[in-house]
Amino acid sequence: MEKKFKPNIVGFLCNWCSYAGADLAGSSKTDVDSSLSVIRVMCSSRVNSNLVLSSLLWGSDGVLVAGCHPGDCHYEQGNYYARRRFALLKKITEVLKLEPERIQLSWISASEGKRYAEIVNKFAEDISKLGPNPITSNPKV
Amino acid sequence: MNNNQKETKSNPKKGKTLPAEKSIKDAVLNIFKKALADNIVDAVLIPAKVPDTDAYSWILLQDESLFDIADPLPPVMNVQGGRALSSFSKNGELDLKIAALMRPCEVRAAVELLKLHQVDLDNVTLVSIDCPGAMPLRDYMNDPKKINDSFKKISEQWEISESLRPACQNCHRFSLMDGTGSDLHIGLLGENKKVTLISNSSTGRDVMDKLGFEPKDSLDKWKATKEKLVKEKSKKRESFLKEWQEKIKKTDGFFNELNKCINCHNCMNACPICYCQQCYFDSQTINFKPETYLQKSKEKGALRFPLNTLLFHVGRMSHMVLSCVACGACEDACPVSVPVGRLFSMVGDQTQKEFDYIPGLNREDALPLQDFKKDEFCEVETPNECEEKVTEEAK
Amino acid sequence: MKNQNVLVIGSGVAGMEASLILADAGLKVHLVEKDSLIGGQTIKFEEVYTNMECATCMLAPKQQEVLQHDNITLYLLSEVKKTEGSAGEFKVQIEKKARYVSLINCIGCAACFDPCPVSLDNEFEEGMSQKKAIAIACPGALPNVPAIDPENCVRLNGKKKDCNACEQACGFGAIDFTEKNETINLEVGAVIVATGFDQFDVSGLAQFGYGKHPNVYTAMEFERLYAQNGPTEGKLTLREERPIKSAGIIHCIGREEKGYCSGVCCMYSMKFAHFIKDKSPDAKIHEFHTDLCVPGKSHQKFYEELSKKIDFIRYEDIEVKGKNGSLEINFTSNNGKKNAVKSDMVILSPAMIPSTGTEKLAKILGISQDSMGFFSTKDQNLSPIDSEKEGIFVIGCAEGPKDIPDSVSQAEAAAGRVLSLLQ
Amino acid sequence: MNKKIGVYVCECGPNIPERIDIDKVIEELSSMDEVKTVKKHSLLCSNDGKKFLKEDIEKEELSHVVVAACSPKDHENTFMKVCEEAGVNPYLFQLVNIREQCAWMIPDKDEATSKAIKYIKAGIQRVMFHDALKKKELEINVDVLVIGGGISGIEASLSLAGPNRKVYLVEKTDALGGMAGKLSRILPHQGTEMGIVKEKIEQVKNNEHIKVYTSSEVKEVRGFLGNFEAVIKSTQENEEGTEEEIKTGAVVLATGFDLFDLKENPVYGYSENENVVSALEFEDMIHSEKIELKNGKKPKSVALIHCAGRKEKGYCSKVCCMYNLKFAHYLKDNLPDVEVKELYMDLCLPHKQDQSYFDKLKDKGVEFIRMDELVKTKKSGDKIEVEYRNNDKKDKFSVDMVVTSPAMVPSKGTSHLAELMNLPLDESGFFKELHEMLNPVATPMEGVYITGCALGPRNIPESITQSHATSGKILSSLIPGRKVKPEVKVSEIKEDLCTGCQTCLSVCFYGAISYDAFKGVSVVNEAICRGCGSCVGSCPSGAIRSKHFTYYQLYLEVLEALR
Repeated sequence: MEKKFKPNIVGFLCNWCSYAGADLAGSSKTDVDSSLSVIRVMCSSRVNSNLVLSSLLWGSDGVLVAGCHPGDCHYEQGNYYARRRFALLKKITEVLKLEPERIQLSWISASEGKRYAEIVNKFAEDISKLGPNPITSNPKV
Repeated sequence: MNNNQKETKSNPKKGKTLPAEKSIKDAVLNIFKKALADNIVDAVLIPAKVPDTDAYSWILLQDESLFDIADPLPPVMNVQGGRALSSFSKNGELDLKIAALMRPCEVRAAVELLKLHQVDLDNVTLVSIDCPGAMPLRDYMNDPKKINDSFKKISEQWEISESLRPACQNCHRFSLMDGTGSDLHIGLLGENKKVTLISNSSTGRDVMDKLGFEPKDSLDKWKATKEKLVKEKSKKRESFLKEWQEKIKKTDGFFNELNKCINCHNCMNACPICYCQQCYFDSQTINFKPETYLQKSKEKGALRFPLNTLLFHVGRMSHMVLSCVACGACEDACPVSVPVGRLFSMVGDQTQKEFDYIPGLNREDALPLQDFKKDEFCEVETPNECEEKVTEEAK
Repeated sequence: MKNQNVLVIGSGVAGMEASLILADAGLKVHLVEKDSLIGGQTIKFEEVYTNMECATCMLAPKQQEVLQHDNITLYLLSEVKKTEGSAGEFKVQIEKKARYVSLINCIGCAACFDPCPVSLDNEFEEGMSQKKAIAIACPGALPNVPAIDPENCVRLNGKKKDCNACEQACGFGAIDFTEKNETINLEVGAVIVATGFDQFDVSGLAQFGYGKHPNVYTAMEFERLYAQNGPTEGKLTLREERPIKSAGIIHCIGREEKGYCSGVCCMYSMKFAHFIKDKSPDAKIHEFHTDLCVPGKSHQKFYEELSKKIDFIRYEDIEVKGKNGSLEINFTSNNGKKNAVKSDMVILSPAMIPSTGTEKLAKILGISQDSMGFFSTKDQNLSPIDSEKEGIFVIGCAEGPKDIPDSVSQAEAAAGRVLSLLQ
Repeated sequence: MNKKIGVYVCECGPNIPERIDIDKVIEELSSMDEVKTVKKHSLLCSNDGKKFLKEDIEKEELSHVVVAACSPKDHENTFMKVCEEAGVNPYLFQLVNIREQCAWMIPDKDEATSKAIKYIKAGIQRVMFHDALKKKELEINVDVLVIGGGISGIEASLSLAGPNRKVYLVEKTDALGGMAGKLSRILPHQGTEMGIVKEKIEQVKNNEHIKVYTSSEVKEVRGFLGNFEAVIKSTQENEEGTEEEIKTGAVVLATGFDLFDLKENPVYGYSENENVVSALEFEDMIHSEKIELKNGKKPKSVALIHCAGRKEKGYCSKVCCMYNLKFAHYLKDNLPDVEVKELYMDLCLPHKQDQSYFDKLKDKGVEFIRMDELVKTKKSGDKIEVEYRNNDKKDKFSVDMVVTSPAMVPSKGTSHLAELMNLPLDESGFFKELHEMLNPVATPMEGVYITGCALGPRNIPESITQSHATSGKILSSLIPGRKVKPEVKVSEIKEDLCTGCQTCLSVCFYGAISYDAFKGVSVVNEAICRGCGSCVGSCPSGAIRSKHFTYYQLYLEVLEALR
């Protein structure tokens, strides 16, 4: 690695809370690490293992799933299901040692622009420390 | 169903012991012959040896005379019983009373498929049987005679033999216990030259009454022997899990195991829980324009084909592993001997613990991903918000 | 009533709800707001009891709807000056103050704030932070367009006639110093009054030491202190930036003076305790209350949960003293015993009172106020939102203290009454 | 590729150029062969910006449009309208957020620029696979079914019924009026005589647009906003089984409450003391103007006990305090020398006029005693001994008569009805509102509304208000002659892939999905679906497609992100 490794992170944000939170981070001119690419979905419950795993196995170095805080879901219950699906995925990657720290679930509300920045920057930092996703750089896969 | 559930948890006190002078097989078959003769059931779903071949298969038997090809405990698990049951009962109600004789893992699969609306059990009496395990399909096909003999020996002595399928060597749910949602169970352990019929649900009790089998014989001996064997096999399972955790302690540990995979998806086709019409990972949704792949191979230096092997396995895992009954059908079906069954049941073990769920145990338990609590899994949230408690109590 | 126009006064949660329902029904809604932004008091809250939902997330979609709805005309910085006529044919005169910033051209980039030479207290933040003479109330305020405060802008108050710092900074020609106040005349069929509430002024009550001791806060100050988009960006500290180790929350401030229970203070006071516990779990918290008013399905459970973590004290009388840098709360509890606790912070939960201008508006609309100063209604029991004057409805806290759900219910009810009269 | 995509980059004045090298962006994108044209504009959302956009779309005869500008929250609708005016289906458009989530949060200009390019490319990839979604329009029925003939149901019916709107009012008992009909006076300040309720009942009966069904229940309700079908069944012995099927556009549940059974807890001494009466029984006494003990004598002392069942049920019923004050007033006014004690836990007087009503009582010499807990209520001679605990000390007194105020609990039919219509209940067994704060009378099922004590304890004014609220909701969503336009970005099932496992049914909060047993597949009712995609996330077969957020569209975004 000649120059500092810059990770490629995919972030699935729910339309109502987290995406709005990201907007607020922007409109209040908060610096946010550019390694994360935002993909907007209506609800975190739309994001299942298919989306997270594909992203991971097609080369992203980290995947963030963000939604409304528990109890705040615009669709009442979506994020509770999202959390269960994520918990399963997290466990699988743990057991198989597929670097579980590369996937993250966070709750970010529409008023938490600052929190959005903090979470993304921290995540990007952690991933940079981890280095590139071995799963994808590994010719065996 | 409600009392059914209670009973699967409680352990039955007494059973009905039946003589087996001629052979265990005979004694077992007699139960079903009687059930059919007395019109307690209209048909029996049971493994059978295809005449004039070495092949085994399932038959839905209505003609008594065919019982002689039936075999309650074949040396191999050619098709997972749950799958067999689903294949004819999934579309619409079954108005035929059926007794299905299956291995405990097959019964558990059937119960999971019930929750997934892939079987109809309303008219089905699930009968499980103490299972000595089964032999690897490939070994059997190579030398049926030899394998038959060694299986005979193994099943008589209940030996945890290296020549059994790995899934069976490590199986601690081979008999009636928490983890078997059957209505009736046939105990072979303990007494020799005897089989014991045990009711495990109101449906089961009902059938026993109709058969005129009053459960008054003690189960102590059966239980004692069973428990002993369970301990032994549980220990075996423990060490198997440890061993595999060792094997997969580095990131590439897992795909080293998968390297041989030729993406034939036999594992998925053999799996009783994989019930989809078409597997998501066979669908067009994950096929893209050539340039995408050229791009990728450029980035990585080389791109491996067939594509998405790892995605398929981990993805399939994320779809079914919470219902995995560790039957080993997948591994049996793998042409290149990927230890896929062991991998899946290892993951199954730990994920199911996470959700405090035992597949096939309780027909009333909701499937983990169809349910939620408001206040749970805070440990998977970042930042970890375990302190933040929702005031409403869990749903 | 044939006229399909409706005037809604006040754009708080009640005013917005009523406007949206009527607008969806195809009526033309004229929404008058005296402030430069919409959302009322609720948008000042970080979270609302009992489900602790984020108020901004909850309301932002509603605010956007109001701003984008074809059937809603919004008059910001505006007040009703005159009304005449009767149900079905009210003639209304509105005075709209100049904003000096174009709602159409401005895109809310905030480039104009820094250059502005004038700093002043931000009353939206209860004076706990500074803003410029051209500013938005808080991040995320909607519409996200600043307004110029003519009293303080040196250009407009004539102190520095040639100042055009903001104009310079604006890339959109959105600043217009020549904008004038205008008078708008409308004809509407019905009027919905949703002017909300204010907070009882606690500085009159010496025993609580508000104003004397910096760490005695009012409820609304605390709401902003906790808010992510507030002056401290949600960081809970005392004025001198010390973390909070102990806090006393005193209910029923001004209840005696006012002669009524505001119905919501108990709950939001408990919400505060929940907040503090949340941020600093080992903080020691006392809730000083008289009767606990926790009506509502989930409220008592919330209280029971909380009472495991903090102390509830039933007081008969109470006083806040400064004691070497910290505060001391002296109280007599209902068993007659005198006692005292030290506390870093004291939060006062004051009664809700009619919003300023209620009296003036009552005169303008020709409707009366009750003994407590809120707008009075025809029959407390059977037409709880009809004013004595046909065609004028009173909703939300303008009618009396109440919580968000009850305000929303009344808003929807007012819409219901109007639409029902129309069919 | 015969698609003609136009990309428009908005500078948003200085905001975007400051942080993003727009010319570089344009250069990069022009090289893509899917793209027909790339242009920039200083402010697309301005009037001349919109004009420019419309004209250029027409001039270039574009099939798809991508705008790179601000957050969709700001101007997605604006530009969708422009597309529509320019003859491009508004869903063949994608707004790429390069302001808030790019220019404004990435300080380094090169980084921001390449980020913007990524985002826009993703938008281009995505938009090519958008479907030209069309808004559907559904005919609606504007009539309303009101279940429950108490004050809430009556009020709702009266404000809903009109020349163009029929109301079907179903009451399970043989008379309208409900609980309120049993009360002597409505609170507060005893002003309102209950004659009013009778009047309202008359108004209902005389209203040609309201059809009343007494001694009837609703056996079945199916459908969605604007299109409900219900079966009303008579429960009268003589005409057993008479059923009527009706069609309506909305349903209002006003099923009221029942009272906590005082026999449940011996401390209230209800069953063993004939002179311990429930609040409702006391209301009857007031009605008949006979406040008497069982032995016919007038009581010399009466204890009014609040909060019966509050601890058991876990909530405060809100209204008991006030009607106990009403009782005290009545006693003092009618038996001047009677001694009255009020035994309460917390005085709950949440409405502005409540406290003055309470203050007046003090002048009449009513004794208020606070308790933490009622210990027992037992017979002693011909008196009743009441023992209670306050703080740590116990105390007791004796009176001739005890009036006990039981908590309000969900009415009997509630859970059955909830099951019938698959509506959620809260922990206490009352109906659950769609949103505790902002949607207090709505339910997950659009077109089904709830009012009054079916939602939990509340007083009459609040119930009436909520009834008007439900009519507000209904009158604004069901307008004669108007069609309803359901959300178009909804889920759809690919039948050939669906295996009928019904996982999607279990995760859909709105009950938008049903199972077609004949075909063996799930079916989405697009009129109910809100498009959250939870079902899509739950389907292992990938048999559910969320329009405008399909797997493929999202994957393309992912792939671009990973370039």
